[in-house]
Amino acid sequence: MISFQPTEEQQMIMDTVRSFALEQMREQGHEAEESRTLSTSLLASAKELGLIPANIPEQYGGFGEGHSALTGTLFAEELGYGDLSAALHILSPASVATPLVAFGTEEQKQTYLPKFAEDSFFASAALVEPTWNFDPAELKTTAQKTENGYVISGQKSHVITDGEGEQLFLLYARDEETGTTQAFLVERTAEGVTVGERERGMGLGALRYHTVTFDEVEVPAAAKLGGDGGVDVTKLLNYARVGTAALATGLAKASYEYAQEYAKNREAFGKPVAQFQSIAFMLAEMRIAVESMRLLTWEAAWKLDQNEDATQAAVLAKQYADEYVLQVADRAVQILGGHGYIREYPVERWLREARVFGAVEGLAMV
Amino acid sequence: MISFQPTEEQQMIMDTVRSFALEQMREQGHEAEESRTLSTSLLASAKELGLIPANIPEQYGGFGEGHSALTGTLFAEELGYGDLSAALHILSPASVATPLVAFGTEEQKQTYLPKFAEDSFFASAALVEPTWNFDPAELKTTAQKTENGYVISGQKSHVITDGEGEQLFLLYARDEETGTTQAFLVERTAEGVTVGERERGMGLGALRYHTVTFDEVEVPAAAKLGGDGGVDVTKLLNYARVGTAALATGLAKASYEYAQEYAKNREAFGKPVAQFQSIAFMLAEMRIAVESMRLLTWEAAWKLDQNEDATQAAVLAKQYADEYVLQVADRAVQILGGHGYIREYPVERWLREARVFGAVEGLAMV
Amino acid sequence: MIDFSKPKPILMQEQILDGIAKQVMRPISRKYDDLETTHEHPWEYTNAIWAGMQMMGFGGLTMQDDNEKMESNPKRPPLANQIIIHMIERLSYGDAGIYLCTPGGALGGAAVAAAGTPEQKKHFLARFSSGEPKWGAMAMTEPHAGSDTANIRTRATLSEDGKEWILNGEKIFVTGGRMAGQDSEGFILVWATVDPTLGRAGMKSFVVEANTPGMKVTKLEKKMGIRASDTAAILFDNCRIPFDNVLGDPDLATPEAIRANTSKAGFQGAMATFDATRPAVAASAVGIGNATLEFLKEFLAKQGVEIRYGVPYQKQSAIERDILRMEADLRAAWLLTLKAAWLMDQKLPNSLEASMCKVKAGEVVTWVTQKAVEIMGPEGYSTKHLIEKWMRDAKINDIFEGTGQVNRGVVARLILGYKSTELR
Amino acid sequence: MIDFSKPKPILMQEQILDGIAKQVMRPISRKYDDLETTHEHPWEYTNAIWAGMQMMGFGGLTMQDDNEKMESNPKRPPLANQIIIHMIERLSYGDAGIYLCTPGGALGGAAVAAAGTPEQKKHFLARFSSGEPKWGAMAMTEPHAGSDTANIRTRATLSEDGKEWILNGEKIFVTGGRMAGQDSEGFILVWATVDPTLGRAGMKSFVVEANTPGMKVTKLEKKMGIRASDTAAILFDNCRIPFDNVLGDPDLATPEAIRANTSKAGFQGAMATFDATRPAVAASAVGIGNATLEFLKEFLAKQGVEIRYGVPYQKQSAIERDILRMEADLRAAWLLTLKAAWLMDQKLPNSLEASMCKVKAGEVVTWVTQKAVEIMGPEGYSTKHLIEKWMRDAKINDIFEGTGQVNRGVVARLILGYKSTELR
Repeated sequence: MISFQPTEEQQMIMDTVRSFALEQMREQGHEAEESRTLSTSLLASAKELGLIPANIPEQYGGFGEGHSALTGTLFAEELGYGDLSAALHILSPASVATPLVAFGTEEQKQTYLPKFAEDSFFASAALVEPTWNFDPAELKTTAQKTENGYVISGQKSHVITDGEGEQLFLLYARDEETGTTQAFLVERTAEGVTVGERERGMGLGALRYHTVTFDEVEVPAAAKLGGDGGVDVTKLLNYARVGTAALATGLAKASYEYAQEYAKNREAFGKPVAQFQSIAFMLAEMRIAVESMRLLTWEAAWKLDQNEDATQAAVLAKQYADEYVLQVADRAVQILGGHGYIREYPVERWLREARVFGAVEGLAMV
Repeated sequence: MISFQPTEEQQMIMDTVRSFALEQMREQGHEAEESRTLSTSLLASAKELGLIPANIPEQYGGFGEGHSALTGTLFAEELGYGDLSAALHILSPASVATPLVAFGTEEQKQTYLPKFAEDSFFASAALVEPTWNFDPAELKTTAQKTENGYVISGQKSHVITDGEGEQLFLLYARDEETGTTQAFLVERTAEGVTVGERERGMGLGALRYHTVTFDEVEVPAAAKLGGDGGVDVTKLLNYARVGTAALATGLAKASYEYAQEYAKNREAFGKPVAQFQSIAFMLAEMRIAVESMRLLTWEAAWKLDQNEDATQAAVLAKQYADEYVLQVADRAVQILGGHGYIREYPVERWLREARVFGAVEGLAMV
Repeated sequence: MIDFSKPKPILMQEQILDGIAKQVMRPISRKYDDLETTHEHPWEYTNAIWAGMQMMGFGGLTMQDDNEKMESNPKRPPLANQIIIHMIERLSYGDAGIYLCTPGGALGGAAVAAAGTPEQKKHFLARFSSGEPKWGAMAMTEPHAGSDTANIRTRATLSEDGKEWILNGEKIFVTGGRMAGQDSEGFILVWATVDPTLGRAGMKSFVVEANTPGMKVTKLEKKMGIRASDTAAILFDNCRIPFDNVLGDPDLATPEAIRANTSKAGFQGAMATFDATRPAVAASAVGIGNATLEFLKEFLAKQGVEIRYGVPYQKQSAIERDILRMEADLRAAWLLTLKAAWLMDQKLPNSLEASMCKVKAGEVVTWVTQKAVEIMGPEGYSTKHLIEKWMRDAKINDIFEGTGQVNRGVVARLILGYKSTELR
Repeated sequence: MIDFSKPKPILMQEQILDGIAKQVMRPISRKYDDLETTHEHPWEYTNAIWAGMQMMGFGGLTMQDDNEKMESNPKRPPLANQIIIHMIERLSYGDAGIYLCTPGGALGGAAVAAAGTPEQKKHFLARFSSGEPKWGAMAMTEPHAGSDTANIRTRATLSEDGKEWILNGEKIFVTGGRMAGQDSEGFILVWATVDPTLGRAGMKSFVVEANTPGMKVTKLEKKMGIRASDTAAILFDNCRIPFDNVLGDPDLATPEAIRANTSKAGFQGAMATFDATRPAVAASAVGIGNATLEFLKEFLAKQGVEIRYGVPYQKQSAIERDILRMEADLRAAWLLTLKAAWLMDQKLPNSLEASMCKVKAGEVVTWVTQKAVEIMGPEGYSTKHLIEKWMRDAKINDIFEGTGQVNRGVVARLILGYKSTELR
């Protein structure tokens, strides 16, 4: 039966995360960007939201009834609505936990999933490679099968870290044996792993992400996620697609709402600028964009949860979100005019952040 | 020295053709479309404009000082501003005359150019092929060299005719000997030439154009335009590009002007609809589009006249015109609202015609 | 729970309609497009859909009416509007011009269902479910009042004995006006003012039975597309109709009663109608878009052109990129439409969503069909395929039931909380 | 005769400027972008361009001023505005933020040239051609008056003895305000009202010499892009300037004289300034776009990606299609800009063309740079190339000197023949 009504539980999650987004994430966004540091107290409170434990079954230390991509997108939209740098950091462990829950062997689940409840534990995906036309289906990082396991070599970029501490990577590489993309659990401390300098981009100044080199890193056979069967990387990429599309929806919504409030309060020629069609119609289109980004994302996530083939829906939701988040953020700047170009107002930062969606694949997963 | 000022002579041509366009072409546009017949008196008067003789040197029966693509685009814009079906018919002989002047052997010029002054003479290019992804660089029509000349086989579409009468085709085919696209002068009466049924499209109802089959048509070696050297087909395609871009500019200008007049006179909510930003800003953008289409076309034509490499400029002008003529015509319909959808008003026809530019290459040449 | 699975009644309906679309409508698409000058009625279709509708258990395409029927059965969830938009999508996928010839109340019926009294609904709508096919239509636009509906000049005056309304005025762009007003035992719902000095409050809607003396179809427009459907100009020259034929309580419709009441119920009736009809137009737009995209993809597949999903932009072809955009945009338009219909079925406010889906769908189908012609090149422009027709049919969806601009205005006023005096 | 060949002076200038752009500006682009917090002046560039300008024979980037110099030589055709826009294009191709640090009168100089008396031009503009580098700036925007320039609150009152104007008010978004008002012997051209009851007629512009007591730079904005250039907030607190420093005949600038005259010359002066400055902004936008496109194409060539011209859409890659659109759009923006400048050199009206090129160039450079980042993917987003910076620099061109919306309004009013009371 068709319905656009979240469950009560989902609604509660959305309300909680939205408050967190508005009261805590939004608050620190500007300062975090300028100082290139996320507030540690913010990250600590974020753990209390329980996003990741909610997706981990009880027997592995979580309290979840199972993973739902749809619930994940509801969560991610609110985080994106708060602050994108913080959102990506907060979601980072999910891009290891979700594949573990979906494809991990019993042993892998027992070994790793309980760690996600530990305060000092951090995990992230090592998926993106530093090439302009990055294609997850054709990775340059390779995993060679050896007698005892695999030897992995390659370079990854956009790997999120939590500072200098220990960390678990879910490293994607081309499995030379099967010719498919597979995922491997690799500790930051493993020999051959070098975390390079922190990367910088046009936006996401507060997010700590690095180029990481894997130089003939030896891992045991048990490090291959899903054991012999491996993972269905298409499904994992779809989780990433709906997750980032949801983040984009949140960012677009933030931009739209901010511009709308500004336009209602800013006067020109004797009336609020929102009373001019050129501004009002832009706002109408921004609203339509946000609403449709969300619906496409929901439908793709729902298909994933139904175990239907969701690739087409997820790809379309992602491409649509990539395009419209940029358009909405750009128009928000335009509506603020000169003030939109000034860093005191958040919209210029949101425009810089909005561009990351079309430029870098696979930054987050739900 | 940079200048945007046509010469006095060019200005005179523009004024003359514009009057003809407004007073005669525009007048019969609707009726011609509905009856699928161009007014014969219109076509007769068009000859008096002297477009083609102006490009033919005196010794070959014309009165021109030589061919100028730039002057041609000025001419074509005004024709497109009048009525596109009529414009394409009127320009049709130019797509044979221009290549003859540019590349014809002395003999070819002497044989054919004087005919263009004859009232009953008609000529057209046979370039387009009935394939969805038509590419002039990869023609399917072939010309095989024989002892005495060539045997040509293939099918062409969008070949303009003047009824059932005699007609000269400039037939483009892949010269199997050299692997390049070459042009051949073929009479309609030649054996193996079959003019098929008149074609129909979304627009251009008044224009008579056909699929023409060439079934092992034997032509003498002298039929190959330019003799052994052949033609520089790139240059000819560039003439076609600037010519059609100019036609598109004219059509866009007609749509823009019509919508502007309508918007100034149509009232809603107590004032002309042009006083609403949503309409006024569309008109502003339409004006900018028309102006920039024209400038890109001028520059490409100017480069052609300078014998500079004009391919990039011509391709860009054409692609830009293809896109914007459609946008401008679509917005004209939108501005007229319900009336824009009714055939009594010309804008719906212009929208149907506007789409031909992006869909069919090489319909006209200057 | 957020859920995108189609309910059974819709799945069942879809099978039947898909068959009618492909086997009945498509084969006659070109014929009735060409036959515009004679405006012959597409009986092949009408007979087939009329039979199909009886089979599916609801006769006549009249929106809210069916919801109420359904509600009488508590076991059935409220789906009428969702069913209707699915129906419209599929029939428009068949042929958008012929779809507009579907028997039923159409906009006229929707208006009665939205603003009529229970007796009026029963009295005027029953005809659409049985007997011979009949049509309803709505007459709102006038030569000098397009989007400015508050400026309607058609006048309704009471007869001296107070027993009849007398209509005088001219209406244009009445979709299906000839079918409803002349060729069947249908009716035309006419918007008129009972007193021009009352502005919007004076606006009322009147049911004029087919072939009522004084009502005359004066012209059938020749259009860019949707040519199978008639678009009529209708003249009302001292056209007399019963007092009870004004929608709502007739005693509240007199100028005196309106002055005493100062309600805007009349005009708000029109607005409520839009909440149902705008998603309907959006659904039709999506149907045309889906037909186009399906045809295009099959065409490309035959040419050996593959459309891949999940390939980075840097490796896509221009066509792939565009097709993906077309698909996403169309799907977005559809989901917005679905939500607007779902809200209505839930009896939740949906004016914002109704205008949002209309804006999106009208714009999307326009560009999708225009792009499809471009992709197919000379084949797209030719009348040998239907793509060129679909481009012509598509454009009306960005125009009728409020242009894209009018609906952007509605969306803007609703999100900004402005009255039309503050933002126009 | 329609002609697109660049005149010799422009060709000569281009060689020098291209060298400065590539060898002087590009190597310091990132440095001064990062150094925003300290607002250190890019002397490497200033010294080089200052020398270059002396070499090219015109000192200081002050628009119409140079045209008049040229006119004094009858053998030279009027080219000043064309030269200037070519200069701005090339320097912005180097670095748009650093370009804004070019010594000269800038907008302040342009305003003096457009609205000053011959004596004022001589008096105020001479400084820019010799000695140490100096800067001019224009202060128009206020915290509560952005595009609504007629609503300026900064007040100019006459001193009791009538010998001085006393300015009070606050200006924001003064491009180069610190360089002009504090760091060099330049000036700031300040728009103020001599009597708020007079509306636009009461608006006048005043030359305030650098470091005049009562004028204070209160804040330097941190911006998305063009960070090398300072954007100042300036407070005028009983700032006294000589009576003759009001542009135009000072005797006509008093409230009494204005009332007697009821001319709008003051505000029209501002509008005339825009005729020169909007093409200047458009040229800067095109420069950024050209830098982006050149870099992108070189980058793609290194990756083995070919951009072909003349291939049908059906055979193009997504990137090819986009690059061709970027090129066409940029070229269109440039030709519109060139025409606006050419008209001005011909002393023909160009307000329409000035706003048209501004609309087009502002929009084009925004999308071209945004698209370039997308095409280059992770490399585009990274600070290791300048592409991401160019996207940040680009956006201001759709905002300052009238946003895209303001300029669409200007175009619309001009083509429709409406006054601003009829269309706003």
